[in-house]
Amino acid sequence: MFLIAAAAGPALPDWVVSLTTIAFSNALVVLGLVVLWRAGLVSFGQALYYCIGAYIVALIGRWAGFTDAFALVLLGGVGAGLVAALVGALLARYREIFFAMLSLALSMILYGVLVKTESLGSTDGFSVTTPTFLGFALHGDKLILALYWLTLGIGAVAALAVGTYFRSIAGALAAPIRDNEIRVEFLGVSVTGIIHIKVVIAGVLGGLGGALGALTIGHVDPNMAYWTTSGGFVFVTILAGAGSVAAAFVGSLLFEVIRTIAVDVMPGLWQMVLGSVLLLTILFLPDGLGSLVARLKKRGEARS
Amino acid sequence: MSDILAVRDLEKTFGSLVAARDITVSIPAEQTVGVIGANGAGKTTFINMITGHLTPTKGSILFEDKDITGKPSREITRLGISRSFQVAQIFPTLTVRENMVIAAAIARRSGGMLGAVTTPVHSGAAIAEAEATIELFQIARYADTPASTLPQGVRKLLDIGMAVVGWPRLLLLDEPTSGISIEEKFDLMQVVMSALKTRKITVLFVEHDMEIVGRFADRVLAFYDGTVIADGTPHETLDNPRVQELITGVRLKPTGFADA
Amino acid sequence: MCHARWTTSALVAFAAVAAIPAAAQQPATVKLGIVSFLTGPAASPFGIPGRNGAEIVLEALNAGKAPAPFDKVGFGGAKVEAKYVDEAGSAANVVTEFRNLVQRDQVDAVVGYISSGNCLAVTPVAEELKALTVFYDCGTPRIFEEKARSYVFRVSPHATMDSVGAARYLVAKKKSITSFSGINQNYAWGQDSWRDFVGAMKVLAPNAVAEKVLFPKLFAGEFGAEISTLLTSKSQALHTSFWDGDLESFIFQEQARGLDKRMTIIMTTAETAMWRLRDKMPDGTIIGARGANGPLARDTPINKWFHQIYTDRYNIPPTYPAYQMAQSLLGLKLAYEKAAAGGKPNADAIAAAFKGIEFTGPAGHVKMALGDGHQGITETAYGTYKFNKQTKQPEIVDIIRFPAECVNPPPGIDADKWIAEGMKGAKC
Amino acid sequence: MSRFEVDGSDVLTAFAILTDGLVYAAYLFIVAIGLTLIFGVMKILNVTHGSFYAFGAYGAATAVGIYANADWPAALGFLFMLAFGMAVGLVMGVILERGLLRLVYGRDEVVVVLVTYATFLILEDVIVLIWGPGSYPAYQPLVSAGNTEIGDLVLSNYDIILVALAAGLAGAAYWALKFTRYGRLLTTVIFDRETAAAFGINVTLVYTVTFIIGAMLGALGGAVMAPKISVTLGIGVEVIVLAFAVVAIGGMGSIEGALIGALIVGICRAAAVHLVPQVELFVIYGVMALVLVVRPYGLFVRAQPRKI
Repeated sequence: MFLIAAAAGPALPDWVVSLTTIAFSNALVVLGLVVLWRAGLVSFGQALYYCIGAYIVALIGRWAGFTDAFALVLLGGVGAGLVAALVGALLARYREIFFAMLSLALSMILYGVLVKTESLGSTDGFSVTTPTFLGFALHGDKLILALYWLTLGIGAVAALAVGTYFRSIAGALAAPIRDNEIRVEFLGVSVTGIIHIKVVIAGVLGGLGGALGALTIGHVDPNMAYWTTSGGFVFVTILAGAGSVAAAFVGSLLFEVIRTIAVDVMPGLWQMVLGSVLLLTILFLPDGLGSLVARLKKRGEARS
Repeated sequence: MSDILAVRDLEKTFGSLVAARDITVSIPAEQTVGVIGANGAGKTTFINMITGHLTPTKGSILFEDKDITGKPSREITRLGISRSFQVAQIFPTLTVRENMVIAAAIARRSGGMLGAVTTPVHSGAAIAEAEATIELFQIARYADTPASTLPQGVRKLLDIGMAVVGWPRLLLLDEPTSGISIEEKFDLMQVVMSALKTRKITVLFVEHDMEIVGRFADRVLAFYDGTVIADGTPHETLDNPRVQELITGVRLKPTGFADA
Repeated sequence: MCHARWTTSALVAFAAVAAIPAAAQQPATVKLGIVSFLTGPAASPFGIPGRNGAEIVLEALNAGKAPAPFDKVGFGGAKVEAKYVDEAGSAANVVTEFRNLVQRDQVDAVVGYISSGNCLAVTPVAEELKALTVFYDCGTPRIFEEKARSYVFRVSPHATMDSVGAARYLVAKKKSITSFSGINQNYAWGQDSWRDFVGAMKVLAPNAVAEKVLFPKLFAGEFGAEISTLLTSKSQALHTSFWDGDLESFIFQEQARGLDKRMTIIMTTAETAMWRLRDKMPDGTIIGARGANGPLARDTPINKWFHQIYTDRYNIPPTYPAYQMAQSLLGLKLAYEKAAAGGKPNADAIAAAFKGIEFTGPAGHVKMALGDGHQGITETAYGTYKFNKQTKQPEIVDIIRFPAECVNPPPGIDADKWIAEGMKGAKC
Repeated sequence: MSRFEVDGSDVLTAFAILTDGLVYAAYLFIVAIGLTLIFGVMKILNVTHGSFYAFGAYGAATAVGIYANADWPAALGFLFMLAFGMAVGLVMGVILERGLLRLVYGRDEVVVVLVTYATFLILEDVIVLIWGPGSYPAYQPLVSAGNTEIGDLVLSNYDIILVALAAGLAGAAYWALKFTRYGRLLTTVIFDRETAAAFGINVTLVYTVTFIIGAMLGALGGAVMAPKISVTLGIGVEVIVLAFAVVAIGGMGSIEGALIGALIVGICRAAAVHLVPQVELFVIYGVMALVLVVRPYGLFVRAQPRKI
């Protein structure tokens, strides 16, 4: 999937490439939400890590003048991961709506802090210095393409890593934790521990997504931590479904396409379009696109 | 040889309520111990304390001469004590095989949390272990059924199987036959007990049906009002007048404590 | 394998989307992207008037009905075709939509943006894509102070002018002011407005103290506590850069508790609200319009013309966003025509022509004096609100005008710095 | 929070903090009660609550427009406004519950939250379709209520009415839950829905009625606030998170929790504005995070340990 997309890159018009790049950087955040969702957890504050990743990239560029895209993105992921490890210790004790609410509160606090920091342009935010790639400074469509490939690369690695994780014991414990925590404990595993890990993984992915987003958008602002941003990510998660890793990417892409077409066709009413899409997905495609993919698979196997 | 489990004057109080008091019991390896007593006599409290679900207010629990008093249940499980539940505790959205495989994988994993992340669930060993246990408990034909749709008896067997798949040395069964029709009870216990024998597991099971107790236990503990009032071979215990008066009295007077 | 199938189909979808507009391309016209809030809280006070302003002006231009020197049909004879896009959404959305306009819809120029955040987000992209862009309402001076820009222009003066003008008017009206307070929304616009205002007051009335400094959350809606603190203060004046929702909420709530009887309130953007509030706007309030716009504009023929066509169409007088849009479009038109000597000019040619251009629009004389000829300055004006009981019409009385050089920093110095250093070189 | 910085000597400030806190708390409570009721009974975190608020406000504004032209006595106008707002809530409640939520009962809690989120997005644009993008002033009731001077401080009588209304609402809710048949029914469902169902309570009916009541309360919130605010796009969004915070602090599904939560937030915010304006932005989420850390389920809800 990624290879095809990567190969197609140069053939596509720039605006499609950058749109896809943004979609796929969001997909990383969504992937994190999928990790949580499998264990029955939903975070309404995932924008916290997205925003941290983005600001890390922007601030390093601004203060240290360090601009290597690859390193910056990794730093974004690590930074967000550390924060996740920290707050995860707290979050891991919560479930259901309370997990969602606490993560929401945390992200809103970050939002408040950033709004208060006038030195960083408050809600106006500030622009991200153009990244370099292993020392090469690129411009125009080359830059867009480079970011596109970087995003695809990191996306692919993340997808593989998460896939392996799903097949590990900790990953496989998602459903059991959702089903019956007590049994898990009596099998000899710490549920809190497993959830903590999930929070950290989701945090790292969120950070990576934010970092890539910041580089692609070229601008960061506190809105990246606002609850509506988190809402958007959860939105895509539902659209994609927790079924497969690929769904997260396809889902984000589809979401961006729908949004941009909606804005194009009915500028005044695009929220309504998005809302309806979400609603219809939940009603008629309960397990999201992932399930659709699975169905296609099944049909394919049936035929052969 | 030394006892596998040694419990000394164990006590558990909830506020003013005394759920268990001065319980002192030693169990040698590979013994099968039945536990009888009316509801609220402290049987489950006793098991919950051994498995770390409850922390004793007083007293000590030694497992293979290690003090495990008040340890979290997951640690105790890793030390080699596992349990089954009055209400089968299984993962309804998974199939029987998946239930068993994950239990096996967890039991076999090493390296704590990191191990959990790095080791795949579907390792050959874990699968083999799971299949073996499924065979052992004779639920192979349900292997691919989602646990949520299993008949009561199979749920119980799966529940116990998941406790056994990790080769525990001590197993505590909390009312293995509760919710099972009279007809099935014996066959179920037959399956369970022979399975446990082949694995040389020391067993402590709570049971209301005296015939089953008499049939399967080498030794019987009688609980009343939070403490042990009789301890001996099935015969000794069941013939004990206090036991008959207070617990098995059911037979003598129809409205006994057991139903109260 | 089906993942592949997914991607390919997705890509096909794109190709389709990409193709549609590309096909609908005619060379004879000039394509403009007009971006402004069509949804959300900023739509009714700024976005819609801005869009209406664009609609009405472009119509007049295409009909060749605008007064000289704007009487050429459309842009240099070519009809102007506008595409209106919603500014609402995250920076990511805004940037994406900007790219779509430039690369998918192939517009010749983008005119728009109200939020300073969005202007800052769009600027680097515009520069990178070499896409001619004219910001019409956003206020932050940072755009042209952080870096020299080549393809980005702003005809409307930046927000510093509003705060400095407000301070000058206040001091002119209340020479003996000893204490003032401020209530501004807790986001960039509010913070910047207050910073500039306080700075200007330090220079103009050194012994007046800023007593209460309040920053309620954006769209808080409920200002009871703020009003109480102000009631218990000794201030003679209150500065606010509130707009629309919060502004009206604040006005209703403070009037119910008679705050405006205790102190004079300066509202730097209240002109957008006065036509709706009418007698609910407290008399004696000092009102700004982010420049000599609307009722503060001079009574020139071109202003009469704009005011006329706008009011006829929307039966409400044009507010400052409409003026800013008109000014921006007219400026762009002149630049375009100046560059259009030989056929259709490209972005570089227009940009070169735009640089440092001077013209007189409905809101008065513009000089692209700052940011190396990319940032306009105009005179500004403040006045005092009065609801005329006879005519039942809002009025703005004792207007004071401040020349451009009096309220804008000279070229080459950042606004903050200029104020901090005592507004040196201000020609009043 | 910044409360311990209150300077005892400054009586006026203390008084102002108290009154402002009460007014804000009243506002929060009226906004939150519907949300917590719906959550308590139906376990739905209802994002659409924001739309109820918005529609209530728009409805009220329309009503005010009507009676302002008909120049009725203020009191009558006020009641007409509330009635109109709640009527809007009623209609929406019926449509949403019967037409939509019914379809997703039994689905994952979070999925239902997203259903309401989607509905909220749609309704935001429906507002534009019905009322257009412009804002609606509805100040008449606020003005006609007049004000009261206390020392340097001037209190708006409308705010006093607001506090009274909130108090009345709290009282009514308490009475209804304690002493009416339906109320006791609700309490059972809140306490333990399985048993309730087992006792043959018609849970579906309870749901419908509850949701409608919740919707009407949400709309009422918008209606009473309409005169104080400029009724414009996006007022719903702000309310949602605010109400969520209050409910989370008090404990989801707990009426008294909503009351206490509202009071805490109200007083804290007022104190912040008067004493340390810088922190105003953080107060609500600060309190929320703090409470959740200490009491994961909020002040008035305990987690029941699972029996094995």
